[in-house]
This record gives sequence, C-alpha cells and structure tokens, in this order.
Amino acid sequence: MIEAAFKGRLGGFDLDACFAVPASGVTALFGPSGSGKTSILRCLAGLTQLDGRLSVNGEVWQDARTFVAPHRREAGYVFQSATLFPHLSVAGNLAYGEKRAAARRRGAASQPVLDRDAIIDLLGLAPFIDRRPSDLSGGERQRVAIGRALLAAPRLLLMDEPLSALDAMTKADILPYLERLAAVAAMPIVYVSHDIGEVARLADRIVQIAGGRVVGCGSTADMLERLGLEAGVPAFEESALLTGVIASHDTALRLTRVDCGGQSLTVPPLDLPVGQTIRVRVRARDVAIALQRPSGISIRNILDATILTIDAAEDAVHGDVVLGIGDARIKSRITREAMAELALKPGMPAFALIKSVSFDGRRGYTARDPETGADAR
Amino acid sequence: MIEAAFKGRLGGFDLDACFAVPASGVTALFGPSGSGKTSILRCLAGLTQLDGRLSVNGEVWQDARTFVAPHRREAGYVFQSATLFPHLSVAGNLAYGEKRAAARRRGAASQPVLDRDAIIDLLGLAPFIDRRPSDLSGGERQRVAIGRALLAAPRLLLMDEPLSALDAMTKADILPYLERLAAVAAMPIVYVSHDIGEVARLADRIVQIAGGRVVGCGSTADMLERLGLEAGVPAFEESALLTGVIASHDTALRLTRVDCGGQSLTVPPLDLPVGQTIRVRVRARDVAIALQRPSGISIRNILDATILTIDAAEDAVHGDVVLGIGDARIKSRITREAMAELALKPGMPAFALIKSVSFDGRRGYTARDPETGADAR
Amino acid sequence: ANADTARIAVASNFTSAAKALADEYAALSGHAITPSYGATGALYLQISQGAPYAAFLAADQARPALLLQDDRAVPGSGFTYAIGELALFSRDAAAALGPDYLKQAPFERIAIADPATAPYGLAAMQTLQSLGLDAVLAPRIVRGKNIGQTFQFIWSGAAEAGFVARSQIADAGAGAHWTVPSSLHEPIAQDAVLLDASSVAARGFLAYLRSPAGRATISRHGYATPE
Amino acid sequence: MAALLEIWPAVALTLKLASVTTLALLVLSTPLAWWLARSRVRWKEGVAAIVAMPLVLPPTALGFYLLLALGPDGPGGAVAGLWGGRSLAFTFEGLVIGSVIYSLPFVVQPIRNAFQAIDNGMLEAAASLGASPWDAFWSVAVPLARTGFLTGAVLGFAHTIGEFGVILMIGGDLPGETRVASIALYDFVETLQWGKAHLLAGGMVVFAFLVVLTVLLMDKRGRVRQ
Amino acid sequence: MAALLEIWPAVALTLKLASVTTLALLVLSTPLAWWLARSRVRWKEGVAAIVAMPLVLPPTALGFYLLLALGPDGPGGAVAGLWGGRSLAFTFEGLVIGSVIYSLPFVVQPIRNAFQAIDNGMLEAAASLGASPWDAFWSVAVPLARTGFLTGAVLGFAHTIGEFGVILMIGGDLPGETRVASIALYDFVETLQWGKAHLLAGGMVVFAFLVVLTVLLMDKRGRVRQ
Ligand SMILES: Nc1ncnc2c1ncn2[C@@H]1O[C@H](COP(=O)(O)OP(=O)(O)OP(=O)(O)O)[C@@H](O)[C@H]1O
Ligand SMILES: Nc1ncnc2c1ncn2[C@@H]1O[C@H](COP(=O)(O)OP(=O)(O)OP(=O)(O)O)[C@@H](O)[C@H]1O
Ligand SMILES: [Mg+2]
Ligand SMILES: [Mg+2]
Repeated sequence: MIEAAFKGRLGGFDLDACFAVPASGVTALFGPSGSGKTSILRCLAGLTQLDGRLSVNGEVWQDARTFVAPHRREAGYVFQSATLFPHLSVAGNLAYGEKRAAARRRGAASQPVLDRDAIIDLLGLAPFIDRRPSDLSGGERQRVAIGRALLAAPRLLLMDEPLSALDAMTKADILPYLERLAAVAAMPIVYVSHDIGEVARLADRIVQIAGGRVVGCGSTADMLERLGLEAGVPAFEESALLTGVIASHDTALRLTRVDCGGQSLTVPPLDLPVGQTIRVRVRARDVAIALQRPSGISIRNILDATILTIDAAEDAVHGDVVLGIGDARIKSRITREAMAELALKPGMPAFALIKSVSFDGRRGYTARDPETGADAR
Repeated sequence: MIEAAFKGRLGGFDLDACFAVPASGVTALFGPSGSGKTSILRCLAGLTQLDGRLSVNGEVWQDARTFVAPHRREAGYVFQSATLFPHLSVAGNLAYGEKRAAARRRGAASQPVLDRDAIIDLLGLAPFIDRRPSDLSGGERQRVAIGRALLAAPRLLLMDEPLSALDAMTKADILPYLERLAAVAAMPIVYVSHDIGEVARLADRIVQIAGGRVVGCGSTADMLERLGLEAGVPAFEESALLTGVIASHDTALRLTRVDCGGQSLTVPPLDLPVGQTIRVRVRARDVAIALQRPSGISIRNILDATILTIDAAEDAVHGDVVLGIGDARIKSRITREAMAELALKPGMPAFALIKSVSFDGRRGYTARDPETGADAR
Repeated sequence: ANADTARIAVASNFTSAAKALADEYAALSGHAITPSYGATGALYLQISQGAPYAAFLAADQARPALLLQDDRAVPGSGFTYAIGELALFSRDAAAALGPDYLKQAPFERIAIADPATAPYGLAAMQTLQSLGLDAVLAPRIVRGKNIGQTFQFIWSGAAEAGFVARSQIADAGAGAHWTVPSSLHEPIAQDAVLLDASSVAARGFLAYLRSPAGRATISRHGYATPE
Repeated sequence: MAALLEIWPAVALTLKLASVTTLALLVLSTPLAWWLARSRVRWKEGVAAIVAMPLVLPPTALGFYLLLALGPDGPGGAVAGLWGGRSLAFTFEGLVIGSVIYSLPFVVQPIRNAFQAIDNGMLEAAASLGASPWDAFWSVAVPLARTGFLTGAVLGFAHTIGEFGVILMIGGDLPGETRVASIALYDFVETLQWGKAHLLAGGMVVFAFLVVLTVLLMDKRGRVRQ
Repeated sequence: MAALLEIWPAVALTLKLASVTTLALLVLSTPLAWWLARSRVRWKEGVAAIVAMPLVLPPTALGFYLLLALGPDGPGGAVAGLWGGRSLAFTFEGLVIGSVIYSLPFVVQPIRNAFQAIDNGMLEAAASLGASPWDAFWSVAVPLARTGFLTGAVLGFAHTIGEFGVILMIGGDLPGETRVASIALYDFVETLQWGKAHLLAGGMVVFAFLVVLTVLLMDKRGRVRQ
C-alpha cells in the first residue's frame, strides 16, 4: 500500500490530500489545471515537505518524526517540464541515475535490471544519444527524461504528464511498455495526466483531485463511470468498463472474441492467451440501442440488455441510459429524440449495439491479477 | 498568403520546408516528435535564420536581401515551454506585449483591440494575476503564455503546442475562442499540435511535416482523409469532413438538423444561424453500414449512400469502405468479418449509420467563408 | 605680506616634524603650508610628472639632486634640512640593546628598511657591515619598504628588534632603544629643494627650516641638523 | 572629536570617489559585459583578459604607468588641455579614471556572467512581443542580471574605498582634493598614530559593512525566484 | 639576461603564491559560496558583507592588522607554535593567508552567484535519481557553476599576482621566501630602474594575459548551452 496524507499551505494554496492505494500497478492523479497534482507528487517524492504521513509498502517515508530524504526514497520522477542536466549529453543524463542505481544494488539484493538498450530503442533515443539537451526538440527531451527515470530503477515511479509533448504514435509505443513495466518490475507508478484516454488505458485506479483535495478515489472502472458526472472530463469521453474472459482468436479475420457474462463480444485481435481476464473500455457515446435485433448491419456486437435507468433532463442535449448486461453495466448516450421515439422505459429488454472497432487495439487493455487491480478502498 | 521556404542545417538536422497557405484562419503544422515543427515556427518568427524566403500578405519578411528583425514582424509566439518573464508578475507579463502593441498602434491606423478582461476571464488568470511565474502550476503557466501572446495583438500568431499541459475542460473553453479570434481579428494562426482532435477542430488546413520536409499540405478535410494512411495518426482517429448547411434547430429536443446534399443530418445543437455552411468531422470508426434501413434503433443518422471503394488487405484488422453521400464522401471502418457477411461490393447501395452524438458539440466546427477555408494549393 | 598657501611634498618619515613646522610657520608668517606625504621615490615621480608642489622635503639627497639636474627645481635652492639618526629599537623595554645584542643575536628576525630604496636601510646595512655582522645576520633580516613599515614590524612583535629612525621612537615612546653612533654609517642627510620659484610661502618655509626656531623643532623630533 | 574633524575631508572625498567610481564602473561595464556575453567574435576573450590585466600589476606600478598616461605628456594631458588643464594627474577626474581601470574586472565579470546566464528564450519572447533589442535589454536582460549588477557594485565600491596604491600615485595626497580615507589611514599607520588609525579603520569598515549589507539585502528581497 | 636572472626568484615565488592562493581560495570559497547561496538563515547576508570587508581597508593597513594577527602575540603565533615556529609573519604560509583573505570576495561572489542561478529543479532531479546532496553538489551544482568558478579563479589569480601592500607588510620582503614579483617591480620603479621595471611589468602582464585567456577560453569551449 501507498498511504499518503499531506496537509499544508504552499504559497496561497491549501493542500489537504489523503489517499491509500495499493503499491502496485498504476495510480492516476486526475484533476484540472492548478488542482494540486504536481504538489502531491512532490510530497510523495519528498521534494516538498508538508505535514503529514507517507508510507510505501509499510515503510514509513514520512510521519511526525521521520522524513526520509528524497534521494533515499528511490522514487523516480519525470518532471512536468523535462529537467535534463544541461551539462551532460543524453547518454550522460541516462547514465546518471543508472550508475547510482547500480552502486546501490551492489550493496543490496540484486534487483531486476532494466534493459538499457531496450529503453533507448523504445524511446527512440539513439539518433541523438550524444547530443546536449539544448539541441533536442521538446518531445525528444521528454523522452530522454522518461528514459532517465526508468534507468534509475526506482522503487516507485512518479510521472507528471510525461507524454504530453509526444505525438500519438510515440505515445502508442510507450504506453504498453509502461504498462508492462508496472507489472513486471513490481514498480508502482503514480501518473499525472490530462488525457482521459491515457488514464483509462494505463491506470488501475484513479485518484481524483480538485482544489487541493482528494474528491474521489477508486478503480478505473468505477471512476470512469463516475467521472462523466463531474467537472474535469468532457461528456465525450464518459465510459464504462466491461470485464470478460478471452474466449477465442480468429486469426484469419483477425478478431478476438471475449466472453462477457455469457455473451460474446468481438474486439480487435489481442495478443493475450485464451482464458485471460481483460477489461474493455466502452464509451457511452459508442453504444446505440435497438428494440429489435437488427440484421444486415456491420455492427458486430449486439448484446442482450435490460434497461436499468434512464436519465434525461429537460434541457440536456443527450440522455444517458444505463443498460444491464449480465452482471455488468454499460452506459449508452443517445439523443432525447431517439429516447422519445423508442419509448424507452426501465425494465424494458433491448439490444446494445457496439461497433467492434470501438475497442481499438491500442485502447483495449488488460487487467492485472484481481488483487492488484482491485479498488483501493 | 503566407509563402515560406526555408532550407538549411540546424546542428545535424536538415530542414528543407516550403509551403504556401492563405494568411487567414488556422494552419496546423502536424508531424511526429523531432520532425522540425518548432524549427519552422522559429523561422517564421525570425528567431532562427536560415536561407530562404518568407512573405506574409505580400510583405516580404525574408529573402536573399531582406531579413525583418523578429520584433518588427509582430508575430506573437506561444513557445513550447512557456517562457514567462520570471521578474514580472502575471499581470506584468500580460502587460509587456500589450503596452508595446498600444505604443505601435498610436503611430499606425488603429487596430481592433483585444479585450484584456475577456482574455483574463477566458484563461482563468484572475486568481493568480499578481503572482510570479515561479509560483504557478504547469497549466497555469501555459495559460499565461497564451494570454500574453494574444494581448500583444500580433498580426500572425505562432503557437507551439499551446494546449498540451491543459485538461480537457480548459481546452474546450479555449479552443472556440481561438477559433473565433482567427476569424474575427483577421489574425492568421500557425498552430503546432499532436492532438489530431484539436487540429481537426481548429485548423483550416494542415501542413504535414516529416524529417524536416513538408510531406503534405491541404485542407483539413483532405488531409484528415489522407493522414490515416500515413504514419503520425493512429488509425483510431481517421476521419472525413462533411459540408452542409444548417437547416433548422429543434429547441425542445436540443438538436440541429443539417442539410447535407439533400439528406438530413441530426447533430447536437449548434449556436449558428440557419443557412450557415458548416463542416462536420466524421470519424471512420463511427460509421456503420447497413443493407436495410434499420428501425427501432437509437441511431439518428441513416444516410443513403453508395459504396465507392473497398479496401481490405488480407492481414488487416479492419477494412475501409468509402461511401458516397451525394457529392461528399465519408469513410467507414468495419471489421473484415462484417464486410464478408454483408458481401459488400463497389457500386452497391447501402445505408451509412452515424450516431448523432458522435458530432460532439465541442468538436463539430464551423467553416469560414469558402475562400479562406479553401485548400492552399 | 599677503597670506599665501603652498603645497609641499614631504617624505613620510618626516611627517610629524613637518606638521609641527607648518603650524609654527603659519603662526609666524600667516602663510599656510599643506604637506602631502609619500615615499620619496613616489614623490619624485609625481613631481617629474607635474605634481603641484611648491617644495620637496626628501628623505635622501639623490632625488633632490636629480630634480635640480632635470631643471625641475629652482637652481641653487637645495640644502640639507635634517640629518637622520639611526636607532636600534625593540618593544621589549628590558632588552640591553647595543653592539653586543647584535652579536649575541637573541632574536629570530631583525627588521631594517630596504637599503635599495630607504636611506635608513642603507645606513642600517652600513652599521651591520661596520660591526662585521652583515653576512651572519643576513638570513634573519626582514625588510620594510620604508622605515614606517620597518617600525611596524617591530611594533607588532613580528620582528624582535630592528633599525629605525630615532624620530619614530620619539613619537612612539615605549620600548628600548640604542642610538647608533654616526661613526658606524654614513650620515643620513635629507635634502630639500624649492620647486616653484614664485611661491612666497614655500620659499619662506624653506628659510624657516634653516632658522634657529625651525632647527630646534627638527631636533625635537629626533633629527640632527647640519652645522 | 578633533580626530573626526581632521579626517572628515578625507572621508567625504572617499565617499564621493567611491560613489562616482561605482557609477562610472556600472555605466562602462554594462555594454562591455553585454558584448562579452553575447558577441560571437573570436577575439572577445582576448578583450576579457585585457580587462583583467590592471589587476596583475602592483597598484603603485600601475599607478606609475597611469601617472605617465594621465600626466602632461600623455593622453590625459591632451584631454585636460581641452578645458585648459595641464594634466589629469592630481585631479579628482584622474582618480576616478584610475579607480575605474583598477576595479573594472570586478564589475565586468559578474555582470557578464549574469548576462550569459540569461536564457535566450527570454529575449526571444521579448522580441515576439514587439520589444526591440534595446527595449528587451532594459526590460528583460538588465532586471534578470540584477544579482550580477549588485555584486559588481559591491565589489567595485568596496575595492575603491580600500584602493590606495594607484590613488596615492596619481592623486598625490592633496588634502581635500585627492587625499582619500585610505591614504589618511596609511599616514596614521605610518606615523604610528594608532588611536586615529583604529578609529578611521573601524569607521571605514563599519560604514562599508552597512552599505554592502544594504545592497546585499536589496538583492535578496528583489531576487527573481525562478 | 642578467635582469631576468635577478628577477627570476621573485617571479617563481609569485607563480607559486598565486597558484597556491587560487587553489586555497577555491577550496575555501566553494563551501562558503554554497552556504551563502542556499542557506535560509537571516544573518547570512551579514557574513557575505563581512567577507567583502578586507577590501575596504587599504592593503598596508589591512597588512598591519594581519601582521598583528599572524605575529607571535596573535593567533598566528599560536598556530605557528604547533610546529615550533614563532609566528606566521614573514613566512610563505602567512603570505597565502593574507592573500586569501584579501582576495576572498572576488572568488566567493561569482561562485555564489553561479550557485544561486542553478535551478532547484536540477538538484531535485539529481535527488530523484538517487544522488545524495553531496553527490549532487559535485555532479550537478559544481559543473553548472563552472563559469562562476572560472571567473573566481581568474580574478583571484590576477589579484594575487598584483597584490602588494598586504604581502609587503606580512612578508618582510625576504628574497626567495616572500619577495614576490610585485615587490620587485615596486623596487625597480622606486629606484628609477625603468628598463627592468618595464621588462618585469611587461612580462607579468603577458604571462597573466596568457593564463587568463586560457582559462576564459576553457570556459567558452566547455560552456553549458542551456
Ligand atoms: N509558491 C506558490 N505560491 C502560491 N501558489 C502556489 C505556489 N506553488 C503552487 N501554487 C498553486 O498551487 C496550485 C497547485 O499547483 P500544482 O502545480 O500542484 O497544480 P497541478 O495540479 O499540477 O496543475 P497543472 O495541471 O496545471 O500542472 C496552483 O493553483 C498553483 O498556483
Ligand atoms: N542545435 C541543434 N543541434 C542538433 N540538432 C538539432 C538542434 N536543434 C534541433 N535539432 C534537431 O532538429 C530536429 C527538429 O527539431 P524541432 O524542435 O523542430 O522538432 P519538433 O518537430 O518541434 O519536435 P517536438 O514535437 O518533439 O517538439 C530534432 O530532431 C532536433 O533533435
Ligand atoms: Mg502540474
Ligand atoms: Mg517542438
């Protein structure tokens, strides 16, 4: 567990944040600009000292009497603005933490070593490995900062919008790596991001911050459902998670079928073994409702559903319909016109239509083992 | 017109970029990290001097004999990393360019003045207007940098990923403002962004950069169609634009109907007059195909279409189907399974199904007058 | 006579005597004398670069002679105004100073002024030579650039003893001293020259130095006066 | 009391000299430091080294060469001739010139370092906001180099107060005109007037301490938090 | 040739003194500058002002007070007593002490400014990568303060070469032991030996010019481009 509670004033800003999350997987700090995400991350790293407590895996890093110095915390930090050492080349920057980690390791039990070449390769650092940071583009700098933090082999990785200056393709390369890293290297990641897609993809749980306080904390599935109602997430991105088990792969047509409470979902091919439990993000705006099962249609996923609740305010543009699919629930966002025309009512049976390609291979994501993936409280 | 051609070496990087775009509306520079976007922007501002030519509205800013000094170009610049003056408060930073613009204006014909209070309000700068930049969060800094550039009342606005550190809600507030500004203030904007959604929303045209060269240039509509095939845009975002005219508003159900080549599209309410020409981005993955017109379904937009081309490589996950809708064309991305099942063939009539909420109010966007919105070459 | 002012350049070792003489002369004649103090060498350089001094009271005979030779001074105005007396000085009042003290050498450091630049230093070296001690004591000698500094070496205790001007001891009071017999070294003659022939005040002041009253004041400050 | 009266003219002159010299040093050093920090010409480090050279000569020797330069036969004499003077030696102006030359490196170097440390992006931002290079220099570079200026001012001021060899040589110890406190102190020490010497030395140190402390605290209060 | 031979011991001694002093100055200034740049205690500006105070006294006066301090009755005598000496006056060690005190502000201030200019983020990044404060100091702060160190070294070195009043006072002009080039030059000037004086002054300037130029070019080559 990472148990954190910080309280204090930073200039004119009051921070009073308290949360406890498992010390594994990825925890996202999510909140609007100026809500205190960076401040919390700094407290976790020991770079800002406020009153409070902090323990990681039972080890006390801060309490009334203790304050472990930042360099003893072995907390890697990717800063919001890449703070590369200007006097060192890219290679020198990468080696900085690596050398010190190696020296530490010599004393202690040997830890799994991150593969330097793999990281350089993944982040595409090779073309400018001998250059000074001043000669890099914004995105290149950010990638070096990520590489540097990873190579220091931290026990906790703190990342403050590490991917914000990167294009979609580069992001798409790095995200799965981080994902795997969090699992394989047993290195919990606390991740700040404004990109709800990134968060949904990467995070096991979300700590929602507003005005220096924790206003919500829970598993990504729960939080994504809830976040739509709150400030900070555009309606466009509201979504729910479905849990299923991989049932089969169709290699010819390149599809994967997922068994979801007895019904079959078709998604883009996933490179995961049959039987693996996965979670799939379904955005409310991607779910249509039909009263009869349509035929001659390209939409692959037509699920038996029951209408659970209907929420359509008079002045709203859309209405939200919550559908029960087996035990799970997904949300459909449709126009109020359609709602009226179909005369939807709670309890009514219906069909949920989800275009299979909505589960983009890059955005569908795997659940880790149930324990670490569990909600924090 | 903005006619630019730059050629030269920056460290080990060869830049050889040449493009011509109308000096109005928003031009997006789009390309992967390290492709040279910032370098081009710096050449436009005169901050980097390479060989080449540059003229803006016929005024020569650079050629073999001329090089207009940066401060005489009146080119506002929002830097990739906010370079606020650390010795001035936020208010001082904002006033810096404003004062100088006012002094300039006194000599020349009076220009439209940007409303200081409106900008402070829009960007939410009021809470920290008296603070030093060092006491701001990352997003706050970025907002101040945008405000500072706007208040200098530039004749050309250069923005290097100005919204990357901002959360979706803040972005959603600022984007329409920039959009309006480009039109109203007759101030062309050259905009660097990695977010294809932002680009599609804001840009009239896209200049695609790779390896220091211009590899594509065209109207946003054309480029979005093309970009899917190239590196730099994840398949997930590929889309086409439909042009239509606002036909009517349904205030009770809060819907707008758009006439699109004789057929009616239902979109979320738009605050635009009837008769206005608008463009709507339709993502390929949001378009489903049906052979019969489905009934009892929540999907609002069921358009008569003709299948024009089918593209389904053996090893691809999806197939792309281009549909003709009147004169316009949209793309539908469906699984190869569905393609086979429906036995689609070019020339076949079909129905294009588009969930109306796909046109999110925040992402549907207006076309400016046809001339300025036209393709650059 | 109308009251006149004159600036005169005075070698630093003669500072307190010059002050007293200027005051006496002012009371007597109504002319004001403002002395400027410095090392003889530096004053000479300044005078040759046009420094606005009307007269020069040097610590040696060489620089006034040079000025006369260069036509920088009024011809025939040079004369010896004081003869310095060399003294061996120690802060330790109980020290039995004299030739035996130098021979026994119960000290680590002995201070003298630089023989190359300061007349008192030259006289001190001559004294040691006369006593046949120059080679023996050479490694123990520390040198000040002028006798002011030499005195400070002793006064601070950094050197246990040293050769200074008797005039300084008159100023300082405490400690023990031995006035070196003039037979052990060549006389330390200090010459003065008139630089500005038109300065009534300066001309008068130089005359006052030779008057009985002036000579009395000079010897009160620890100098002999020429016959 | 009498002692105070006696040294007052020297003290007043010292204050005047130190103030004028510090001002002149700042005026002179600012463009020089800027040029050294920003120019791309190869020989600029040569100029930087030359600026440091007066330090290398003992003050009296430097003073001697300055005396020759300022004297009636040197360029200083020619300049003085313009307003009917004979030479710049033994004048207050001459003292200022000598002090400036002698203290220049202590002022130029810190300001140069401060200019050099300014991120180019700051000046680019200023240009993009319509500030001419001249405007940006005053509105951005100088405020950001604040600490360098204050350090230069402190060192230049303190060094001028304590300066002595050069001043004695080119000034000639003329009471009320070129006899500054350091020379008076020298005289007191030379003539064993310990009481006055301690008083003057103590006074100079205390006064300078207060001035320097004030300047340093000014810096602290206004320092840019980056 | 004969002139060269005559001044050689003084020149060699000067080089030794300037080198040792510069080294001692850097060693001493580094922690002091760091503390001044980073500490939060209120009275640190007082310490900074005190460091500048030796500048304010004319060298001979400062030299006299130092003479008292280094002499048999002062702390210097006590220290010298440890190895059986009588005092630190008139020794090479004494010269180094005097030169260090006199040049300290020129070295401390530029280094302090350089330390102060270092973005805190750099040290935080180092800590997050596992560097202890000591480690980060050497691996990040010192390299980033490079220009400050070089400026301090240049000023300290040049000032020590030219220093004269203090050295004369506490050195006692012992040939081969404490007679440095600046004293020899003073003698030549005083005794009107112009030829030798010009030769020595020219030599000192040319030599120092080369040393300073080398250091400044070193800085230029290795300067951090931010
Ligand atoms: N030294 C300070 N003085 C006053 N206010 C401060 C100071 N430091 C931070 N703040 C304020 O604290 C709040 C939280 O800052 P923080 O950097 O943690 O925000 P954030 O959530 O990381 O925002 P962003 O997404 O924009 O980076 C901000 O409103 C900021 O203005
Ligand atoms: N001084 C330099 N020396 C060597 N290479 C340089 C220098 N400046 C820039 N480059 C290289 O030029 C290329 C283009 O840089 P630029 O900053 O224009 O990229 P960009 O498209 O803005 O990328 P990003 O999206 O990451 O900011 C990069 O590969 C960069 O490494
Ligand atoms: Mg932040
Ligand atoms: Mg860039």
